[in-house]
Amino acid sequence: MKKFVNEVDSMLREALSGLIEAHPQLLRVEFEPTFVARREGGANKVALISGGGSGHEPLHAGFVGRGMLDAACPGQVFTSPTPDQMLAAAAAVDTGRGVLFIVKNYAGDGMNFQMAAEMLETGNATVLVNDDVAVENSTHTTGRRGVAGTLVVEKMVGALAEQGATLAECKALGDRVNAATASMGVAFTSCTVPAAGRPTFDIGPDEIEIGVGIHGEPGRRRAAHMPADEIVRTLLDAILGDLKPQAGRQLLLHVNGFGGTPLMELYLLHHAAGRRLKAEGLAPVRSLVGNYTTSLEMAGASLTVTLLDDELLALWDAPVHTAALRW
Amino acid sequence: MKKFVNEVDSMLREALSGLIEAHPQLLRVEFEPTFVARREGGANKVALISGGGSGHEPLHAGFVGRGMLDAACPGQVFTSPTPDQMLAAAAAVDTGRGVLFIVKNYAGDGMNFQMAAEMLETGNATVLVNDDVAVENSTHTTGRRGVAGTLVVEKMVGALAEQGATLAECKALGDRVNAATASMGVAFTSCTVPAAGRPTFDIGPDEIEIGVGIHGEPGRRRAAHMPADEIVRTLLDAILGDLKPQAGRQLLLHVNGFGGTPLMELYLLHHAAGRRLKAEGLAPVRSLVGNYTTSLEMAGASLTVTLLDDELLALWDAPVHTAALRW
Amino acid sequence: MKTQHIIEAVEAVQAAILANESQIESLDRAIGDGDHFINVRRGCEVLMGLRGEIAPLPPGEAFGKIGMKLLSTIGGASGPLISSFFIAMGKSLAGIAEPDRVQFAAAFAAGVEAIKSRGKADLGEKTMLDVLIPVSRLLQRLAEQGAPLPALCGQLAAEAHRNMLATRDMTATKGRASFLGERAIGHIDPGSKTCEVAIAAVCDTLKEPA
Amino acid sequence: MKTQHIIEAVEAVQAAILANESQIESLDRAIGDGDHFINVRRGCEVLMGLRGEIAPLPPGEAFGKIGMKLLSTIGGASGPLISSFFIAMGKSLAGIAEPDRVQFAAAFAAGVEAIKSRGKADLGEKTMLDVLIPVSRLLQRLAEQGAPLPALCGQLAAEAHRNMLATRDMTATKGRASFLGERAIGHIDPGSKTCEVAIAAVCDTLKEPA
Ligand SMILES: Nc1ncnc2c1ncn2[C@@H]1O[C@H](COP(=O)(O)OP(=O)(O)O)[C@@H](O)[C@H]1O
Ligand SMILES: Nc1ncnc2c1ncn2[C@@H]1O[C@H](COP(=O)(O)OP(=O)(O)O)[C@@H](O)[C@H]1O
Ligand SMILES: [Mg+2]
Ligand SMILES: [Mg+2]
Ligand SMILES: [Mg+2]
Ligand SMILES: [Mg+2]
Repeated sequence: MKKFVNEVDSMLREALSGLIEAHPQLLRVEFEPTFVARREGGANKVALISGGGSGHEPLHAGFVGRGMLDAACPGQVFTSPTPDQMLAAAAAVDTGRGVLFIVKNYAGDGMNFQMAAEMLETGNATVLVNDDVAVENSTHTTGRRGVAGTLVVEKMVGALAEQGATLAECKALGDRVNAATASMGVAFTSCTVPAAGRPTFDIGPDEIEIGVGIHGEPGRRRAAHMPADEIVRTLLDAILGDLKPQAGRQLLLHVNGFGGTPLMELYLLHHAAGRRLKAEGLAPVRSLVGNYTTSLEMAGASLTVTLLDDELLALWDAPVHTAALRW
Repeated sequence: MKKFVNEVDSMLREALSGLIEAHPQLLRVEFEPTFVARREGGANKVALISGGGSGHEPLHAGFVGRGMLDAACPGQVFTSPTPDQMLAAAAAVDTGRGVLFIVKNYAGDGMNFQMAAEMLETGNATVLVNDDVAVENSTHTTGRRGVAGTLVVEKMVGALAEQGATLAECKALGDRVNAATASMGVAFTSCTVPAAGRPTFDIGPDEIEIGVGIHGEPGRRRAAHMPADEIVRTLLDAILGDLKPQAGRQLLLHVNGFGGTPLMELYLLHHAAGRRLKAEGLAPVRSLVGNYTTSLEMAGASLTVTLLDDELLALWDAPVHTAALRW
Repeated sequence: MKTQHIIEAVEAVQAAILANESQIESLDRAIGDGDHFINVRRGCEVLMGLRGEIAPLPPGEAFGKIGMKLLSTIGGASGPLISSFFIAMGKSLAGIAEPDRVQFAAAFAAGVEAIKSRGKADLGEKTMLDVLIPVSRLLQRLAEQGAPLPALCGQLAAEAHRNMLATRDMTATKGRASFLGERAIGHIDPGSKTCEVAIAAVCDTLKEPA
Repeated sequence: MKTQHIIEAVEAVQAAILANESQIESLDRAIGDGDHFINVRRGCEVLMGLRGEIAPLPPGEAFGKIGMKLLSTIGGASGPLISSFFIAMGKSLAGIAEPDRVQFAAAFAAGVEAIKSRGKADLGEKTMLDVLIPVSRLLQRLAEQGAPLPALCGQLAAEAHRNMLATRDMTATKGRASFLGERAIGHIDPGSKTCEVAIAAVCDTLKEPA
């Protein structure tokens, strides 16, 4: 395993220290328990807290700042954070208007955040993000995963919270954005969890994993490598099949790299996806292309589509100032 | 070779189309010959044009916009663009105040830009960036390469040009920033040029290349993998040996990923480098961490240090609005 | 039982988990995300450090402390589940200075119930519950029957082993393996393996004549 | 010579370059950035498309057009160099309807001079000049001596071959291999290989009885 690392056990702490040192005006970090929060708090607003296993950077700590999150709780690599982290973060950023947890739908994240919510004495609510259409949804199972669409939820709810909305309004918007958002991804390589020291899965030089998540877990099926346009068709068929947008509908198109795919290819995917969406009579009016919800150094990418209306468009366009997203 | 690609020959065109479609308010692209320019030109300022082989995204097209470049000329992957591209770009963005070419020092880039400069009928000057201290400098050789420090030159000269400075002032500042900037990188893996279809070099599971460039070319020497702190020491020894900063000097520290290294590791490197710089009595007061000057999907990173003074600090802090850099 | 037994069990479990590293680790790489072994090891390590602190406590309080410590240590899916188990055991044994086997079995069952409600899962979903539920039932039955300790331990370990193996043929409906659909078939659930290793290790410490 | 010879030479060079793909490509991967073969192939392809356009032109103009077309096609280090070579040849042959061998040799030498000044390079720097300079000198000598065509062609090809091989032992001071220092030793310069392949291919078309 070749990584920039001193001791595997201190990796997360060193990386978070580096993040904070690179953004001293913007962010602060606490350890024991670990969370990252805005340097300047204080605004009288609903506090947005997210978190999850590390290894998805810049998600979530890179999205802490004005117009987005108030705090992020990073767990060990691919391991949900623990409830004491959420409680400490909440104590640090709650202004009395309540706390909204934005949680990717995994067994571990769900349970850890839920235990924190149960222990928390102030008003709180939780938005569960489950945008990954590679997984079938069902109330009898863990259900769909939260993947790159989480960024869209965090951005839009972040903008609403900044405007002074109530906890109930933020929670309702989060659920609404989540319902309007669908994602699916494909991987070319596995990633290597530092503590494990070897790739999570083996994959041949001409194989791809379709319907992967963001933890190096295998996808829904393995296929032979195919042209970009065909990959895009596979992903968008599933996404549009889920969202069923009406003709003419305005969309946000987010091309997310998993970490090991060059930006050039992500832009190529954006071109292919945009062409396909337009051919379906849809209007991709906003775009985000880059490595935002990563899976360590995994090569691959996901497409995310969010159905827009005037409110969501305005919330997307609202100013944001975080380490990884700024406009 | 697993990449998101339809036809290798159309890759660059599709990627540039995707870039422009993702940033329709910001950028426009022309093909035959190929260049990317600001959507809104018009300001009465010196025109900054850069360019080089593709495969380093977001460099340079991602740095076109207010406060930075006016146009970028992308060549084929790792292949310098041709003079007709620079001439077309110059015709599009020259406002009569002259054109400054910002060129990374490679035989190919130097010659192609120089031929363009010779053919160009309006006033122009060239800044050659050669920040890579892995290569010894000499007037008898091609000399040092231009690598991640190019971003720093483009940002600072971009800010100065935006303020209405003359061509001569922009050229002088570019040379000054270049002289104050030093970089060095290390790679864990090779990259695969799409048209070649296989890795440029082979490397063992416990080997690293020290002193690599950004084209998948081998570095100065191969070494056994080592802890992050030791890598940082190797790189900073060379960088500080070149820049010889006085104690207390303010610095910009840029940790640049080559494409295949997770952000988490880049922040870890930033922490390690910052600690070392402070231990030397230096003051890293500005930071930039991320994949900015990449080498396709190569795993690895470079460190860049720029010695700051009040003018350079202000130019770095000046507003910038491009696809990849914005504040 | 005495708190000293808990400490011995912690030591035995830690050793057994380390001895099974490669299998536990590769199971979670195959149908999970590869961190389960590390999560469990982190839990074991912190419990080893806790031994001095829990030694003077009655078993119920010791379990409660173990649960709270694990809750802020393990993370992932296994963290809240394993913690809930110990916290519930602690509650069940509150005020009992030296619980007997029937009380212990009832506490174990309460722990398993806590996992079920925390994880919203039950038998047959390819999770650790596929080992814990049958083991808990058997434990209660044998404890009530007053089975001799060596026989009880042997049977529990066998029951854990059998049910751990049975997760191999299941598809998962809970946890990370549920994302894989049919592809999870053919792989043992990592959490079940961990529970089996832990149960077998504890049984081993008890089987020996004390 | 006539422009028809240039067209035949273009076709021969294109075929020869393609036939040597793997060697040229691997040389630039070893001590360069892996694009040299693609750059040269792109140049050949565009020249193949240019055949109709240059056919009616006198050789000087044909070379000029080739040079300008390559200048906006190849890119990289080899692009401006190869283009400069043809542009200079074109200038040297301007107004000459059917250049003789001495005029051609002088034009070739002018082309090589153009490369030297564009690339600020000379003999012994591990570049294409290490093939072109000796070949140009030999060509001038043989042309002035009025050597018969087959002998001239054979000797030029041999000279190109020998000097191409000689780049193997050099360190580079110009071009991308200069970044490698001592590590470039043991590898033939890709640009030299390309020139050798091209020269040998052209010589082959000429050796055959026309
Ligand atoms: N809802 C659940 N109920 C019971 N056990 C579960 C549940 N979800 C997951 N598990 C158990 O947790 C194990 C995985 O733990 P671990 O790898 O530590 O966490 P994660 O899946 O979050 O990476 C699974 O093998 C399974 O036995
Ligand atoms: N300054 C120079 N003078 C002459 N030839 C050069 C010079 N620099 C490079 N070359 C030649 O160019 C070749 C490399 O061409 P190519 O791979 O197409 O461009 P790049 O090096 O820009 O990728 C080298 O093998 C060498 O022969
Ligand atoms: Mg996990
Ligand atoms: Mg090149
Ligand atoms: Mg796991
Ligand atoms: Mg090359």
